[in-house]
Amino acid sequence: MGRIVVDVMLKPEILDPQGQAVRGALPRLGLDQFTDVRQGKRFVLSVDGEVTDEHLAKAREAAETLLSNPVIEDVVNVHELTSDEPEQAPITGAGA
Amino acid sequence: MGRIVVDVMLKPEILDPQGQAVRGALPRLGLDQFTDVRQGKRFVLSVDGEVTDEHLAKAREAAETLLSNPVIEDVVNVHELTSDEPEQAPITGAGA
Amino acid sequence: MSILDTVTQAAQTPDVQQPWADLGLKQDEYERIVAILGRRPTSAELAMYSVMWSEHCSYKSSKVHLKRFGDLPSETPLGKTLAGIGENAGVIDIGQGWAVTFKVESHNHPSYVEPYQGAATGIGGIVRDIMAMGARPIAVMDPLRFGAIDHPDTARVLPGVVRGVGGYGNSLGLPNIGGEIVFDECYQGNPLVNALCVGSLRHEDLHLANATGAGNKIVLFGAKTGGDGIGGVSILASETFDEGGPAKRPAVQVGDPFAEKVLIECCLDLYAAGVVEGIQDLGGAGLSCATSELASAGDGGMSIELDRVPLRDSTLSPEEILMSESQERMMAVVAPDKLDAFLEITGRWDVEAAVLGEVTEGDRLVVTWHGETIVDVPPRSVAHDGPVYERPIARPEWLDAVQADSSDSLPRPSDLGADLLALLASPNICDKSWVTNQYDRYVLGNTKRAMPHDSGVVRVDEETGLGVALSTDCNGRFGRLDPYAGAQLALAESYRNVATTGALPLAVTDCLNFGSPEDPAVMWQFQQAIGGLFDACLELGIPVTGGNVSFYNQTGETAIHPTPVVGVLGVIDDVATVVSSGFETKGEIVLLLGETRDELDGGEWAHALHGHLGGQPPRVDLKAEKALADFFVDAVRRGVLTSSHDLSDGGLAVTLAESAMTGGIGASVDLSPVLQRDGVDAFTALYSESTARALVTVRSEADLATVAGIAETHGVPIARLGSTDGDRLKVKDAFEVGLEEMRAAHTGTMRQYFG
Amino acid sequence: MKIGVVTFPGSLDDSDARRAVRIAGGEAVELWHGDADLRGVDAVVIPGGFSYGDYLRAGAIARFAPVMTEVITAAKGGLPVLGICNGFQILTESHLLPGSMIQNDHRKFLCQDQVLRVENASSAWTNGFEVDQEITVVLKNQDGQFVADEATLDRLEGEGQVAFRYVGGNPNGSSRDIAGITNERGNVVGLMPHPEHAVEEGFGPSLDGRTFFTSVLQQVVSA
Ligand SMILES: Nc1ncnc2c1ncn2[C@@H]1O[C@H](COP(=O)(O)OP(=O)(O)O)[C@@H](O)[C@H]1O
Ligand SMILES: [Mg+2]
Repeated sequence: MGRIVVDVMLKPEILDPQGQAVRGALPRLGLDQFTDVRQGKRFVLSVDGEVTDEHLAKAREAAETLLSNPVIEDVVNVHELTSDEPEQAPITGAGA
Repeated sequence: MGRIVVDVMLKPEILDPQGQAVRGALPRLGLDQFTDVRQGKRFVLSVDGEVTDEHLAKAREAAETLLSNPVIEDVVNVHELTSDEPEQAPITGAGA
Repeated sequence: MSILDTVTQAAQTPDVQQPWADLGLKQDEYERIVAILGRRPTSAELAMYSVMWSEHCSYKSSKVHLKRFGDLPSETPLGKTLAGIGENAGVIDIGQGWAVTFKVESHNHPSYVEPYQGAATGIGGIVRDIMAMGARPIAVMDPLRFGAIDHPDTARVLPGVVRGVGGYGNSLGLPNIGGEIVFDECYQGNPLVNALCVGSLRHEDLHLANATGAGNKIVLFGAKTGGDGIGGVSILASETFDEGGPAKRPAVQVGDPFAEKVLIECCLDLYAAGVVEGIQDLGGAGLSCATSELASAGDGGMSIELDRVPLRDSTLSPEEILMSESQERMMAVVAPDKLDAFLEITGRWDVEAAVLGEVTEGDRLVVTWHGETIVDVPPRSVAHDGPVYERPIARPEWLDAVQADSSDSLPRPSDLGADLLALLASPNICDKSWVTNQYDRYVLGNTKRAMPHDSGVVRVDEETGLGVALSTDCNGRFGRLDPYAGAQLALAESYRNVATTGALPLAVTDCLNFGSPEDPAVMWQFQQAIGGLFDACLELGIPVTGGNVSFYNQTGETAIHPTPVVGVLGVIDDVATVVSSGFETKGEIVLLLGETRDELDGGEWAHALHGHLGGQPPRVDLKAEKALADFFVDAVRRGVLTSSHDLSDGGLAVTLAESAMTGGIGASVDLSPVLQRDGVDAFTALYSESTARALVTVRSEADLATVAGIAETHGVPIARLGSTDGDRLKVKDAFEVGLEEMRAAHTGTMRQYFG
Repeated sequence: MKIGVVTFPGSLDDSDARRAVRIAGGEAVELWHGDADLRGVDAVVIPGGFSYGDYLRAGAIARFAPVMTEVITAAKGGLPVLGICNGFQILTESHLLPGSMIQNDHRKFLCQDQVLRVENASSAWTNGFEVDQEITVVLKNQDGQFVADEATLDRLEGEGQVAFRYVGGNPNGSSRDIAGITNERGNVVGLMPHPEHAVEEGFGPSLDGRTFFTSVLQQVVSA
């Protein structure tokens, strides 16, 4: 099974209340080195078998038509999720 | 200015209403090659100057304490956003 | 690097070409600005004038007509209005030291572009208007209109708008207590998203938008300013930028309801602490509007250091900062000795506040940017002395043909019950809980009545139960057949919806949604509608205290139906006395109030079952509406009614069905008293949309006698139809349908189209 | 008897919770998110709303407020704490209660009158009910789907920590129809529906919500 990642972020000029809320909370955890936070969406699309160029083209189409709202969002990324990315082994979340 | 990406996904065993809705809508757009869709969150944290290991460590801490809830989510990715990633030039959204 | 266009420079370079046309100004308007200033405007001044003199802000096409509302007596049946047209929202005395303020506004075009954010910021904007009067917002309503229910674009627009209204309103903790959802092809390219907010205050808390007292500080507080909603003004910015041009400016505003909720609580704390002299919300035209309106309503001038505005985007030019429509911001006038207390309160709520300048002795609005003067204008010339147009008016040629095409020729149904089921399932009458269940109607704990009742009722004072009832209504089809009558019918329905609760109707707000004012036929419709509203308010003795005009609702050459949405507010001494619109128990006596005539033109039966629109709308009878309202005030106060529901879309048949479904109890009725008295047939009795009618129930013969007495006092015709019982609606000699069958028809439609 | 009601930026049903406390005969005390001080209250209600906009995850940011540090310590010491809706979400984010909430399975905000079955009538906030009693309160939320891993769900059921279940259809996809739970000790209760909107004649679907508040007042008196 192959997987494709699509990342969508609010356009830089659009207000991001979500990112702002996170930005405001971080210093309370003693994390004050972050000057800005933006929050977007990450989609992982699965396909049967290997990821082909055709799959990627379709994913791009999905990204632009359904997964993002071009009035306020940009698709910043469409790429195959390769197994050497850390993704496969979550770096946290072992416990609960 | 440096930037760090944190990706958070719902744990595989947790139902993802948002992803399912996307999954259900794709075929209606003639996109039927995707067998599964999961939707997660992507955070972009900015720092002044270059991204250091210390920044990355703090970003990981933020990811694990605030940006994700280990009961339902996994942090799948914390990495510097390097300029050769497509991010810098949105692939859509020129107009609007 | 930007080159600053200062006042000095403007005086020295009179011949610089300025993009006034791109900013929507006409040549003569530009020349007037030059005449006012005695020189060419700076680019910042040009930006201010262009946006403040736009149709939206200056009401240049509607002003001459709207003026009429000012001629209405400014008294409500309870006394003087505390603030009227011209303020952010009208304020009405409701007794016991309490006042309420309410207003409806449109956010039509933004909601078509980006349904979620358009609707969300529509709610946000109207709530700030209410806050600006010194009130606590206590409820919202959302009159909405969409294209055909089965059009693919409706599937995009409606769910987004509803999520936006809910997403913003729910997050503010304001109950949604009513609204409308109307489908009609005429709104296909122009959905109407209107939003109403009502707030309450003690008389002494009334605040007005004026900047008085030289030396008082001008404080901007709330969200940071970004490049939102700048639109055409970016052209100016690009002129003043050397290289690279300005960053892209978003076409849509994005709302942050959390910021607004905090702003509400912060404002209320500021008012309670007595640290605010004057206050204004920031909405359309942003700082340009707030500064010029505050200064122009005040007694002096104002000076502003624009570089003190907290920015979200550091690349914004001064022109853009003046224009930005960033949401969730307010501007206050604060006495210097109260500034610390003011800032302490904003600090407690984590609300950013910046002192931008102060009220000055002079009579100029002066804006500086890094020490250089970029605006120096008489504030009134920006805020109030905009152009005024007497647009050409012409009665549309098509109207005679439309009025001649009555519904008389449509085939009458052989099965009256089948038509009821079809009507119950039709888009405009079907159950709207798919929408209204996405709205919080309980928050604040004062909601006595909300959906699906005729009006929303909220308690204002917990001690006494004093409260208000509100409804918004408009049938645009009636407006198309006759805009004068259409506006009166909208008012009559809203008035009646409020009256059925037993509330005394006090005041009107309106949102006049029309096509292009440059089309003489549209202007005629507009003038007619205003005339209709004016005459009706005069006769009913209630003032128009505020509202909004939305023009250019059209696709190509085709305008929407004239849609003057009318909101009526009534007061009720104790909300506990309000009864349900559903049947309460079995064995009660069912009564019809009012007279039925053969009036099906423009009604829901002709529309939904035959796609027909022609003829003359139902006759307006304001005396009868007033008599009905007086009846309800008495009857509800005396506690003799067990339910009440007005008759409107779909007539008696639909009202009976709704009361039965809401209450979960059927009824057996016999129409013969109505048929004999009013000389109509059963079909007409069931589906005619004659006005000034309502359905009520009473518990006993004794109560019936009381009710009959009250009806006689007020001259309201009354007919005994039958009684509540069982789980079917039985209309003698006409039809019988089960509650379940009706429910299935009624509740299936929205789910079928929207999931 | 003093019951504290916490106000965060974005709390919405705090005045309603205070009204419910008063109607039940208690004294309502306002607690401010920024103060690390419980002002000597005998119990705490964390009300509904959208604290900090709920933009990240419902309740995620509120958990780090100074007042929550105090609430967490006191709750571990046995102080009765009731989390309603957003309050429930804050309690799970604070790990005072297990599981978490995700978006409703239908992805819409849903406001409706909701029937619940009482499953635990011995906690600090439910001891005035009978087991299997059905009550009607108001449900209104966007992120109301309770989730937890199977082991946790089994444990909650096994230990009697499921306090309420939805009746008449699951409105949001919550695991095993769970509407509310308690901690092991029974002093901390969280539920998604809103009992504070069912306390006053004519302003809610029933008066069933009062029992939450009378329960805790009763318990505090007898403790
Ligand atoms: N967009 C909406 N928002 C909130 N409530 C709505 C909306 N649309 C309709 N409603 C409510 O649904 C009920 C039925 O609407 P409608 O049939 O138009 O009422 P009426 O004919 O009495 O004016 C009313 O309570 C109305 O307030
Ligand atoms: Mg009605």
